[in-house]
Amino acid sequence: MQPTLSVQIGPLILENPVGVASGTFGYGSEYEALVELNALGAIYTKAVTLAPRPGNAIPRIVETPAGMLNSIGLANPGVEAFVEHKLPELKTRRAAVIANVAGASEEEYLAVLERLEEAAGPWISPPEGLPISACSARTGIDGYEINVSCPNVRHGGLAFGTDPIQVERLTAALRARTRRALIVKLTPNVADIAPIARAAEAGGADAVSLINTLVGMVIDVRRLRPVLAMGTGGLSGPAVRPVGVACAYKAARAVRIPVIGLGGIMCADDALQYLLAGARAVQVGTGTFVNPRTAEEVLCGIRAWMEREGVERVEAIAKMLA
Amino acid sequence: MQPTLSVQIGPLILENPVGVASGTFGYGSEYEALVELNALGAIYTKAVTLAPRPGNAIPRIVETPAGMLNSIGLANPGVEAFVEHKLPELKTRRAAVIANVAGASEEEYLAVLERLEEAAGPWISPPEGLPISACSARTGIDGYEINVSCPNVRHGGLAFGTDPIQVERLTAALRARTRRALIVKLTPNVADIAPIARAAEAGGADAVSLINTLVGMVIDVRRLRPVLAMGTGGLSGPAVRPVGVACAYKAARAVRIPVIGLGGIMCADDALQYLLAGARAVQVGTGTFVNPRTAEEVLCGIRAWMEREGVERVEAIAKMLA
Amino acid sequence: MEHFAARVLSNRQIAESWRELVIDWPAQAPEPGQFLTVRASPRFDPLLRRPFAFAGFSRERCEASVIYQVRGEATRLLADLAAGARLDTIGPLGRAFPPPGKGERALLAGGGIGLGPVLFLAREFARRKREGVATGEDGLSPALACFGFRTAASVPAIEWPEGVRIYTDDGSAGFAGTPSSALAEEDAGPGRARIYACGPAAMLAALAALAKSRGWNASLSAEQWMACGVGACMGCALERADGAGFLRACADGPVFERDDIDWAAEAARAAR
Amino acid sequence: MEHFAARVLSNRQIAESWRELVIDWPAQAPEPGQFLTVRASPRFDPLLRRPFAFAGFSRERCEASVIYQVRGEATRLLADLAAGARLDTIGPLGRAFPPPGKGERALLAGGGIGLGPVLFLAREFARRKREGVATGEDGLSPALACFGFRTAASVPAIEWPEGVRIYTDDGSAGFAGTPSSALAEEDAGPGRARIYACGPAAMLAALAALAKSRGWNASLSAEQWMACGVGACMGCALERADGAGFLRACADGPVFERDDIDWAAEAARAAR
Ligand SMILES: Cc1cc2nc3c(=O)[nH]c(=O)nc-3n(C[C@H](O)[C@H](O)[C@H](O)COP(=O)(O)OP(=O)(O)OC[C@H]3O[C@@H](n4cnc5c(N)ncnc54)[C@H](O)[C@@H]3O)c2cc1C
Ligand SMILES: Cc1cc2nc3c(=O)[nH]c(=O)nc-3n(C[C@H](O)[C@H](O)[C@H](O)COP(=O)(O)OP(=O)(O)OC[C@H]3O[C@@H](n4cnc5c(N)ncnc54)[C@H](O)[C@@H]3O)c2cc1C
Ligand SMILES: Cc1cc2nc3c(=O)[nH]c(=O)nc-3n(C[C@H](O)[C@H](O)[C@H](O)COP(=O)(O)O)c2cc1C
Ligand SMILES: Cc1cc2nc3c(=O)[nH]c(=O)nc-3n(C[C@H](O)[C@H](O)[C@H](O)COP(=O)(O)O)c2cc1C
Ligand code: FES
Ligand code: FES
Repeated sequence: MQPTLSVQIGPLILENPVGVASGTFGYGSEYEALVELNALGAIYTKAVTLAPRPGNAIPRIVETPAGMLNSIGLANPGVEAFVEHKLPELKTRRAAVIANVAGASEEEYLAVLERLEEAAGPWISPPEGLPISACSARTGIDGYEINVSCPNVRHGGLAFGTDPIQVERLTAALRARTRRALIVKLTPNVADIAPIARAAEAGGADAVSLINTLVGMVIDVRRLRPVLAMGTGGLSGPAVRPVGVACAYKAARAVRIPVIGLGGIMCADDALQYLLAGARAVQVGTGTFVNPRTAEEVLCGIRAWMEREGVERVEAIAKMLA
Repeated sequence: MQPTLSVQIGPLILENPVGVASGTFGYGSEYEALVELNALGAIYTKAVTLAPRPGNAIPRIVETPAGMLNSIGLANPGVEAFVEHKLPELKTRRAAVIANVAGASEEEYLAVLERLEEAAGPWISPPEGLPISACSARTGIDGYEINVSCPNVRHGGLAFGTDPIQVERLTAALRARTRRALIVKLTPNVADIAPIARAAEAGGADAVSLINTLVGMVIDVRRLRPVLAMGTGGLSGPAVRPVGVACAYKAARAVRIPVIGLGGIMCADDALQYLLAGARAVQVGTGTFVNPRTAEEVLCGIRAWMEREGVERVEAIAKMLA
Repeated sequence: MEHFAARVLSNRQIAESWRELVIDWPAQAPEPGQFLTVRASPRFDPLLRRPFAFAGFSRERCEASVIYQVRGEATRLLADLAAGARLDTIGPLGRAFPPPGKGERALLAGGGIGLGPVLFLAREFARRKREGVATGEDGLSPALACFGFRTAASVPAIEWPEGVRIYTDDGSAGFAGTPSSALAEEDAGPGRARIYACGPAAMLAALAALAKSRGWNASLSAEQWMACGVGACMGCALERADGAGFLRACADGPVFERDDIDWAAEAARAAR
Repeated sequence: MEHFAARVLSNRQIAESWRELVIDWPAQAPEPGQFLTVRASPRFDPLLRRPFAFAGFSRERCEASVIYQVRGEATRLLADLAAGARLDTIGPLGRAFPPPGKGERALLAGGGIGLGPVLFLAREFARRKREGVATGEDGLSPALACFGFRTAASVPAIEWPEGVRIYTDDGSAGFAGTPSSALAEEDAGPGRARIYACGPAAMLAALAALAKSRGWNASLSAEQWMACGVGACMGCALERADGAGFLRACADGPVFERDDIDWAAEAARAAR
């Protein structure tokens, strides 16, 4: 038996459930020498914002036990440069390309998405039931991941991501502007992720992805100041994996749309925890830094596990938890 | 110069800032053979509830990268057994004894506190300016830590801990019933800890302690079920330390009452991170499991750091961050 | 119980994925059934201390031994320790096997990871016999001491106490069969024998059932994940057979009596 | 750049808390200034890969070396590696030292943790001289190659390329003084020299200022914490001197030109 690995996210069928997380993989080419890009189910790009963002003051990263903090601050060249310099290359990818969109206001999110829609042109769906990789004409953008949850931007996304009303409104406004897959990326920095996931669903999202990073801080006790220039940063890596799995578990029971799980995935078993918790797909973030082949190894391991357990469709794993 | 290590928490002066966290140290005697109990600034007892609680179904613990999940479920013999079997021994301690109080409703919290007040008798304060350890007649309870944040009890404390209105009301009701130090223990499972800390302050708390555990989950991918019988558990240990420090930093800037910091403290530098973030005292939890001498070593290291940096009063560290 | 940096004296492989660790033991003498906990890494992954039963102790040389299986990261790190290395150790911990009552035959059964404590008990019987200290029915030795393994390759290359019987599932070494079946052939009357065992939950359940059906006592060593190892955290709980809550594997056990715990329920939980 | 399990060939102490690691290098040949990243632990604490500059490379034997200081946990784990062990390695990464321009004297200065890349450069000059490949002003060798250490005990016991000058702060070995002061005595005219340096931020700032005042070029290797090491995460940013945002130490550097970065500001940040 050859297990079926494809996963449907709204209009988009991913060839396999394993993607690489926004902000940890650049726009794909950075890891080209080390990673078989064609093996990836999806590439979630670094955040795209309306204006170019140089990013936060330095230092921006620090290691923590089994984790790291980052305060990159959505450093990116802005939507125009993205369209000009990154889009052409992204059209050549086999993996689904999901543009991660961020903004400081509803208008900004909308403007970025509109510009990307315009540049990528209309959504071309592959023949019914086939993964996007089977599509002969690729547009460079196969979906959007709306980052309403970045802890590293002042007056930024975080306010959105913790308020169900704002999440629903923003999602609905974006939904009205695209036929592409629309994924809302949620923050774990809330008392309960379920209402936020439901708000995204109500707004018309095709999926929710979670988790973004947890707010954290490291203080340099010799220099008497926070290590990161911005004070706090976002915690990622294996340390947060149990938090991510719990969030995926809750969200999967709160909504009918697919949940995409991430946070601390370092190996196939970690990814399987997310899938068993109810996620339909996963992303590898910090894991790529530690071992660039993590996503490939995760995919391999999921396939082997499915063969061993006699599971035919990867999407079925979401219902297997006792 | 001999640095001054004592710390004031409302009416209570702790001999030093290093305590052992609730649920990780039993009632003190369990670690007696391994830990110099007289070196501790405070012992926070295992939660005391109105009725005896056998605790949650098993398994109750599982290791995670640089952390652990627990779902002990506030296992404790109940307030009557506490009064009968634990209180006499607690009266003999040099360290401040802080009774950790939990309940499933406001009435339960109040009933536990009232029973403890009755059993311990009126608060006897030591001569002005002296730590509680200097008090000749000890009552066995020097303060209360109100656990409004345990993630492991269904219909339990978590609802309280995420709602400022309930936190203020509960705190005020408890405040009216005791002159002992009243500490409210907060959960990190919120979008913003500041309003909750302010609610505790408004209700009359003498301090807030934070963080309790983060909700997390580990799934056994061979047995297709969560490892913990209860599904989710509370994440503690070094993995959560950056989250705790960020919470302490925010809370210390939100309230004037002292903040007591905990979460992942494994060594003096970790504790100093909390103190620099604005905490006046710290607790060691999971660290004791890994190395029972952690609290002693933390105290030693804080003293050495103060001598090196020329800091006279440990309470002054809270203002030293650049 | 003491906490100290034990010196590793030897750490040799004794079967496939099984090793014997010998450390100096300048602390309180451990008894069979008791355990120690070690910190395998100075960092935090793996984080928690790991429990291991004592497999032997020499009073003359102040040396303790542990037999362990390399299973995951902590035991892999242990396997890397060379003689001379230091190991952060706490012990002795927990409840030991009680001595047999007057007129009770001691029936010992160890399997898999449960080898250590039962071996230690067999060694103690042997020592007492040598030294003429009365224990057991005849006051000197167990009636039976059986150790079960899958196959010849998994039988540890150690010095076995005299009289010990080795069983393998496939008969490739020692007797074919299991310690449980061997014990079932014992004919002691009610109250005339006590089973001492440690091993897979299914084996313990079988032995508890056997003991009950014959009216024997049984002192069985259970396993549970531990955080503190000293009775403070309630993490290592096991369900009481009488339904009145839980017992702590670390402080109330790891050795429990036949009726303390519902061994069949434990076995079902382990198999689930 | 490749990702592979390099074999450790040797890993010896060369000064107090300094070691030289030699690994097989079956991949693309590294150039001076480039670096590799290693994963020090198979577990997750420490988590991130660690960057180290190449200190040498033998094309004949396909061996690369790194000189490193034992500072924290990852380097402690590295220090434990014995010959024959495998080390998860990615490289070569980053921008190398550019060759000197026509008529430019090469002035090399290495200090502390910056020893490796400058040593590699000096070794390459020496090799080219041996092999008669033209580089540098005279086409064959640097005008100066200076390495600074605190004291004699911190001077690594390695084979130094011919002509290299050792400086110690206290004069206990080699010359008394610092590489910066040595370079300041050079009298090349504007555009007639290029400084190559790696070391403490203060030293780089001093050398950048020197180069500016003399009208020399300077190729300086900077340090910054790294997460990905390949240009994907924007974690290793350094401020551009022109205020137009940031440069990535891993992909735009680690070697930067004199005016790319405000070296004085970097030094101030490091000292803060
Ligand atoms: C009182 C007691 C005495 C023990 N004595 C011995 C002994 O003498 N020799 C020996 O080899 N082992 C013994 N063990 C088990 C030993 O503690 C574990 O094998 C060890 O902790 C595994 O650590 P690890 O990091 O290598 O593996 P992990 O990666 O932690 O675990 C590997 C596998 O073992 C399981 N496991 C780990 N710890 C436990 C546990 N406490 N209970 C049940 N399953 C567990 C895990 O679920 C996993 O499947 C004892 C355990 C207890 C509680
Ligand atoms: C491009 C590059 C090349 C390098 N080449 C070498 C080399 O050839 N030899 C060598 O010994 N070291 C080199 N380093 C530094 C080396 O990476 C660190 O010393 C190492 O990562 C420390 O890891 P650790 O876990 O032992 O210490 P940690 O516990 O991580 O750190 C110990 C101390 O070093 C500081 N530190 C750690 N990493 C960095 C960093 N990247 N930048 C600034 N400070 C840091 C920490 O703040 C801490 O004070 C290089 C760094 C970079 C970025
Ligand atoms: C360096 C870094 C940069 C990140 N940038 C972004 C970003 O631009 N947009 C976003 O939605 N998430 C961003 N994230 C969050 C990750 O996509 C991911 O949600 C998080 O790191 C948890 O997954 P992990 O533990 O696998 O890394 C970033 C994470 C890291 C570590
Ligand atoms: C096994 C265990 C039991 C706990 N029980 C309690 C409890 O009864 N009451 C409480 O307020 N916190 C309890 N906690 C939370 C700790 O007191 C502490 O807030 C948390 O573990 C974070 O600190 P740490 O990382 O130092 O362990 C418990 C934690 C653990 C690990
Ligand atoms: S392990 Fe903590 S009570 Fe047993
Ligand atoms: S370390 Fe990731 S961009 Fe340089």
